[in-house]
Amino acid sequence: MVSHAQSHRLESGGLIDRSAPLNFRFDGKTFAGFQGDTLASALIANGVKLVGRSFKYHRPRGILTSGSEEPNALVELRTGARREPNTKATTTELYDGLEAASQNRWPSLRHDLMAVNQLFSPIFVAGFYYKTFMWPAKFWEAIYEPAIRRAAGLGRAAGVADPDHYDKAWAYCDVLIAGSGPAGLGAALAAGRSGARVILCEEDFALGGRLLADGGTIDGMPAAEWISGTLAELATLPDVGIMSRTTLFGVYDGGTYGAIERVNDHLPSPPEHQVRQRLWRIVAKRCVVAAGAIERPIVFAGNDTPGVMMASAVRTYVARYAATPTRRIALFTNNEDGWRTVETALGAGLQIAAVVDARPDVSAAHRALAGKTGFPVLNGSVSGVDGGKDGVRKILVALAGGARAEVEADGLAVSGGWNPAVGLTSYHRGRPKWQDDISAFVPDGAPPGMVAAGAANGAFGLGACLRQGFAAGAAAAQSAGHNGNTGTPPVADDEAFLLTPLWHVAGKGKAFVDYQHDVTASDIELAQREGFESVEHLKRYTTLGMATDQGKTSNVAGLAIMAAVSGKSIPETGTTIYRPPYLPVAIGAFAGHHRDENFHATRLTPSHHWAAEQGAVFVDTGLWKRAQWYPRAGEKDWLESVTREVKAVRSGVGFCDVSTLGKIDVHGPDAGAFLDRVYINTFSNLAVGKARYGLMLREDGMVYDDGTTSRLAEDHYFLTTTTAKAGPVMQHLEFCRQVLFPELDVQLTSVSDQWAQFSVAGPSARALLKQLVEESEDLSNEGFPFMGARQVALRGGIRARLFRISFSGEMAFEISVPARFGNALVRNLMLAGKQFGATPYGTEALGVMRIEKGHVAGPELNGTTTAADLGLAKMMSTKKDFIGRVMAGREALAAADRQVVVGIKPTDKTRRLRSGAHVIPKGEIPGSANDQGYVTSVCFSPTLDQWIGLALVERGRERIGEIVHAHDPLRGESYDVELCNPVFYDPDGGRQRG
Amino acid sequence: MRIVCPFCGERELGEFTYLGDAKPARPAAGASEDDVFDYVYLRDNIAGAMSEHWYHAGGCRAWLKVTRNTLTHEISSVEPAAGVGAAKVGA
Amino acid sequence: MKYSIFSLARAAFSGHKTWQRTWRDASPKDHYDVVIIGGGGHGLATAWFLAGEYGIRNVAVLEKGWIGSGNAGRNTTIIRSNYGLPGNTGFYELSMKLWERMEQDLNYNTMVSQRGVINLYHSDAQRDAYARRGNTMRINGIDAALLDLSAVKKMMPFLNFDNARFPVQGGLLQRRGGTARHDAVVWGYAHAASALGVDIIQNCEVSGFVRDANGKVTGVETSRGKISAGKVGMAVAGSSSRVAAMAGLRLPIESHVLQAFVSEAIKPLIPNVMTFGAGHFYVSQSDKGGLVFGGDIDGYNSYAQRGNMSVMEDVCEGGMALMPMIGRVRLLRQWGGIMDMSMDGSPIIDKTPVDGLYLNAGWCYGGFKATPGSGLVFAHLLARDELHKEAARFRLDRFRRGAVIDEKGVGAQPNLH
Amino acid sequence: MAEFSWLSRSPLEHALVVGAHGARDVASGISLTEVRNFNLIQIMARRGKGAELASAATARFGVAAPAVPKAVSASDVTLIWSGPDQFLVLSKSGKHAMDILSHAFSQSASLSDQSHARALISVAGAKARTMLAKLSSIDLHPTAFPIGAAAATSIDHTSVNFWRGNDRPDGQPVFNVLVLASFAESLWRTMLDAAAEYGVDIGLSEELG
Repeated sequence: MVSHAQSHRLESGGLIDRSAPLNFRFDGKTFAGFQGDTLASALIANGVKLVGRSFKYHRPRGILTSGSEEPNALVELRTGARREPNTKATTTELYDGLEAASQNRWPSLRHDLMAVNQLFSPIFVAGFYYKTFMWPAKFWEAIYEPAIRRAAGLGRAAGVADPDHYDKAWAYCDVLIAGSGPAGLGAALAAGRSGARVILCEEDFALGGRLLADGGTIDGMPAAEWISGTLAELATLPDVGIMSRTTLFGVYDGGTYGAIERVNDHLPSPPEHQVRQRLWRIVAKRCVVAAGAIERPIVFAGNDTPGVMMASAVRTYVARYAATPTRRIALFTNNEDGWRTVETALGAGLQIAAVVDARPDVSAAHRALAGKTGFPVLNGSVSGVDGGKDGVRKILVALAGGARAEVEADGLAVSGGWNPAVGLTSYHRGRPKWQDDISAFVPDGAPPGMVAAGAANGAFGLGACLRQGFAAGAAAAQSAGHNGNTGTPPVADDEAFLLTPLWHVAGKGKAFVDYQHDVTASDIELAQREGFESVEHLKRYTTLGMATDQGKTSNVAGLAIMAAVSGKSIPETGTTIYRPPYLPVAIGAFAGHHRDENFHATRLTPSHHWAAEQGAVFVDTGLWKRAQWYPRAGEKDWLESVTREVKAVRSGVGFCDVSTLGKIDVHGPDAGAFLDRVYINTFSNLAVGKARYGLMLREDGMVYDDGTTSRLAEDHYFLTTTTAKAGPVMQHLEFCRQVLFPELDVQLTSVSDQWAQFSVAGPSARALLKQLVEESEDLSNEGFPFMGARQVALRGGIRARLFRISFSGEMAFEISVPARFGNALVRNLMLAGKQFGATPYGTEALGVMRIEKGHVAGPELNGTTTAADLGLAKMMSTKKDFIGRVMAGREALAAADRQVVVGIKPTDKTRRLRSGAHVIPKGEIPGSANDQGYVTSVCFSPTLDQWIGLALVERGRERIGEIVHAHDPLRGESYDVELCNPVFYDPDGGRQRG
Repeated sequence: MRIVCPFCGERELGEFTYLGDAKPARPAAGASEDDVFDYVYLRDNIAGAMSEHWYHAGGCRAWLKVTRNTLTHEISSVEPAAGVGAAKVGA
Repeated sequence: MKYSIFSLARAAFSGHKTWQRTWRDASPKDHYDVVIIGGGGHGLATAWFLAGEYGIRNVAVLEKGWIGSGNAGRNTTIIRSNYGLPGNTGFYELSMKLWERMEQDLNYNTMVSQRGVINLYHSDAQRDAYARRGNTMRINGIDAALLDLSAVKKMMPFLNFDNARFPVQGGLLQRRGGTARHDAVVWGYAHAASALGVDIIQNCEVSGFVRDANGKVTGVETSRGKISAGKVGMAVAGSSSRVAAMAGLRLPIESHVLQAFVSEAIKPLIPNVMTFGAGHFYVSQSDKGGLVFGGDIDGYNSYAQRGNMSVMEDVCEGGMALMPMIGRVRLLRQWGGIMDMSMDGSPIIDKTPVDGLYLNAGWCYGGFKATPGSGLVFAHLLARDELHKEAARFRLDRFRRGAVIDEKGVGAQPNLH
Repeated sequence: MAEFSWLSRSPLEHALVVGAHGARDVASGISLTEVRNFNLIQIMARRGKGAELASAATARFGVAAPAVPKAVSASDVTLIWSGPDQFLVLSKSGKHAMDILSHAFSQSASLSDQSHARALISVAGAKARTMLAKLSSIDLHPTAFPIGAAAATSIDHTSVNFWRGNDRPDGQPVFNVLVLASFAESLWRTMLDAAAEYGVDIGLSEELG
């Protein structure tokens, strides 16, 4: 139900759909608007003037602009989990049921108690906080900072997970166009006609740019007609895509552009299966920036009073939205363009209170209009505004001759000229150049492939925009290789601009440069006085231009004022660095699909779903999900399950999916020679049918990775890596092959996903496997000795690779089958092992057994250990060159006092160990000087019935038997441990060879 | 950034991984510790055009020598590493 | 004029017309005892310590642009001393202790905010690595606490505990860690050093070294003329290789770009500094209300001071994975700084093989938190010609000897540190 | 003694449910079809053996193996370029299996069986390009990626072999994706999410078409 009429809506006109009325709420009050409104235009149509409070002083603020440069009209849009703080009312499309609330005020927008800050404004000048809040020191975190933090910030984020979805997409084109004003549409016409692939992005939901408000005549027809004709023609071109509600926000290397499409922000919530927003990566050969220009305010006292509005915004609200921000309006301009507002206002039946024109010579035509209509034209400047939160009452004018005047008005339109939107062209750290005739910065060069056209390039006339846009579109298409006939360019007249620069009018009271951050002209003067003259210092000291509007209305005025007080020219003063994004973009959009469970891909092992059926608990290992243990009913904790699994292996047989290991086929006549160079030990002499443990170093001499590599044929090795290093090792080996040793005839292929690989371990492993293999296969110790590797035939018709290798220290095999048989294999292992009590075990039991056996793994292979640190120095061949050999010999890597791997066990057998505890000599007070190492891996050993561990300890191997102190202040633990041989179980290896 | 892989054509940055300056050459077997140290640790760290090793990890897995300007990120040439395309050796 | 609430109130009566320049705008003299190249936090802090701690006041800081225009003004403002390896541990704690008294030392509010830094862990292996690190910290007298899941939930109930790809299991907390206002650190040191007589010379780019017959550096050539110096210190992280090359030195350093991001200002949302352990993302919220966040370096050598979009996506993915409540918060600005990525991820503070030339470099992306400590130890080196005991391992020859300080364990591959 | 059966199980067996998925209020814009059984052999030329391999391949398959990113088909096989000096041989189960091919190319190439290392998914339909634009960074415009074009690329940070097959009889394009088996289920779900808004027909083919 519409609560009341739209008091400030014109009877007719505008691009709103009066047949589609919409209800919305602002600060709890219900209003009505129409399809085609923005929140701002609908608020204006309802006579709402006060929409927000400023950041520091909580001054009442109204709507200043009609676009994405808006500094004041920021709201919390939507409610609950969809609440979006700092949303610009000026670009928020109205939808039925829209809810918005003003922000940064308490208890209400009209009665904001935080406005008490204004009383302190004599103290709260730029940078005041650097000079105080220092005493006493403890008060910063306790008192001052929390108060500042609560007061600062604008809107409130939802504070709960965003319920909407986002995605990201790639697009390609020859010519990318930013903006659909006359220059953008002109560029699209030319490029499209020439046959190029074209994408045009427009941030608005309607196409046409300033034409939508300012109209004009193009090719002899009204602008609206020309727009629809142009769009109709573009629609016939197969490779021209027009993306409205899409902002081009950045340009990156290689012609990659970032754009954000607000797919469903104009609806209360996205339809099912659809996203809220989509991030586009657009790869374009050429880009035409036709992003227009932004009208700039003039800095004068009271310029932030609600009812003071940019002149172009007044036109937009009146002409495009049929909403009248004011009934009796004054205009303050320093250029010809501002006068258009008079025409628009008169056309809509508004009263003109006065035109204050800072230029000495106003044209005869304007004077004639003023005479005819009956409003005064004052040569001078607005020096103050009398008004408050309910709007403007009176305008104070300093006349050119020195006299003062007052004008009764309920609104003031201001035009200080226009600043081309130079963001995109400057994002590769280009600096725009100053153009005197428009007193504005214009692009000076641009990232490769990009060119600016139209108002974005400082050409403000309609005819010039069309000409430049069309020419840029044609040239871009041509340089992208498209030479089709571009036809006739659209034609229009050029309006005069005739600007006399005016930045700041002296006067009593606060004159705002950056509305949102409450930076005043006197703040800039103070900054200069204190030496913050560089524009980057100015920005950082005063926070000028750092608000959500990124200084779109304030930066140039700010540096103009700095230039004036420091006695430099504006170009000498220069601009700050322009930084993307052009408009703030939702973080969710940059993440796209990659959140929650989809943050990263998930890799599953061949036995994953079988393990899930068994109730396995899974652990993330890189991207893999691995079975960590298999709990059974009645087991009270993980330790009980793991202990059972270990005992089952040690006493019978168990199996574990080890498919996550990296697996690489190394082929070719030089495969052995190649491996000799990448491993510290020798592989060229490995017999076919044999496996060998190998260790790789980085070139800096530290251990890189380890694994077992088998020779399956004269020219075929099967190399395995650790799970964690599978990718990096493949890359490293390809580097060795392609870059370091190109002379070798060797080929590498990852076969990690081809093979399902299971460890089958335990005294009954052989017996189990004998069930599974064809009878002819000899698995005896003689027929298949320790470190054997060969193909075997399995019963039921498939072949497998069998390796007699052991990580657990038991008699063990690893068996590989093609991955799609992995699920069958695990079921068949259960079947074949039933009579032996075969038990599936997870990574925890695997870890327990490797610690019992003293095998090093991830915690010891931590990138800072040498082969000698790990006790593997003897593997290092002295007869050949290999990666890392020379650097491993450096003095500090060969030092006697290095921390080396040892075993540890608590002197109190009942004590639990923890990784990360440090090793301190017994009886000493822990300190940096006696911190001799740390515990890397621990487990409860079911075999030894106590906790055991591995540690890296200074001179550890010389100290076997010494009692040291395990110091763990983080967990409040401290206890004695004995340094021991790291091989706790079957040190002579009889079981694995047996 | 986009790199024109000599085998795959132009691809986005995410398909490639970076190693670094391609100028240092691995000293031959028997080189001194000083020479290897220089190879492993010291860099010209050029501000300007630099020859670099990139790996087309997310594509054809070729190691590439890319000449790229470190001031502008502009790429002026891309060549395969010596051992890529070895099938044509002697042909 | 001393800064305080009283001086502010007094100045208010005059419309703040009485304030002087925060630091003197000096022109170069012919000679200084020490010339420091680089007017960032490290260079200015070095000058302040030289003047205040070591009594050497005839000091110039040369800055090619405006002070703080390099990494001092582009970082994510985090301070912490949660390092795990000898060399780093003591040094960063020295620095942390200097942060804790900085405002009083400098009479400038640098907004040191000890709001806590937490590194989240997502696996047993990560927990163990943090336990090792936290115990190192405790053994060295640094505060550290290992939090379990319930403690993390209590402290940060807004993290994704329900459907995360890599669920949070706990975290390593340093309560004394936090943030400081980066620009204020630069201005504060400039303010205090200038008051002690140090000349801060902006828009003065060094173009070469003046060497005597023995090769000793005796001064610098600059865009504002030749300046002679008893000693020359370099504190130009990001450009170290380029400046060192003027003296014929090659360094174990590559320059890489690191991006940082800030969101629109919002009311307080995130209380502390957080690091995601399963992706590249760390975040804090500035006093002004913006979420300040970052991730990994872009990964390739660069002097371009701007980043690529893929890294921005990667960082935001990490952010959304960790706390999906930030989906509708908007990213406001993206920028890039050039890091001196050293070959082991740790800094270098040492004399160089060139007599008279001293090096402060290789800070990777950890330079900001080191600012006061770096200033002190570099001043010590310049004043005494010996390494400060808390920086004794940051020697340039450690790479040759193999005594690297490699916290990440990735070796001589700068883009992985 | 127990009898062992060796049922082959696709990595998508758990996740794939034949039928409709996603939006129902639109005409289905995407067909996602898994092809279950195939032989896939990677062939890499040995050093200096490029020419020898090329002639052996032509002799064996009746078409020249692609030396640039393309997929070429003969009656019973598709040869897909997978990198410099290498290509994949995709065929119906048993047609060009490892044992047979390793014999044929023993002098000129190194072979690795990848038949179980990948899942094969075909993406087709009017919205196929729109949906793939969310996953793939490759330009799929008909002029940039015509029928027979192939790419070794990445989807969702996962390596894939990707090529465009012949259009469907209704004129809609068909794109084929070979994805690593361990990633297959994860990528499948991502594909379903990307396609849901366009309406999806999920299908299954036991044999290579």
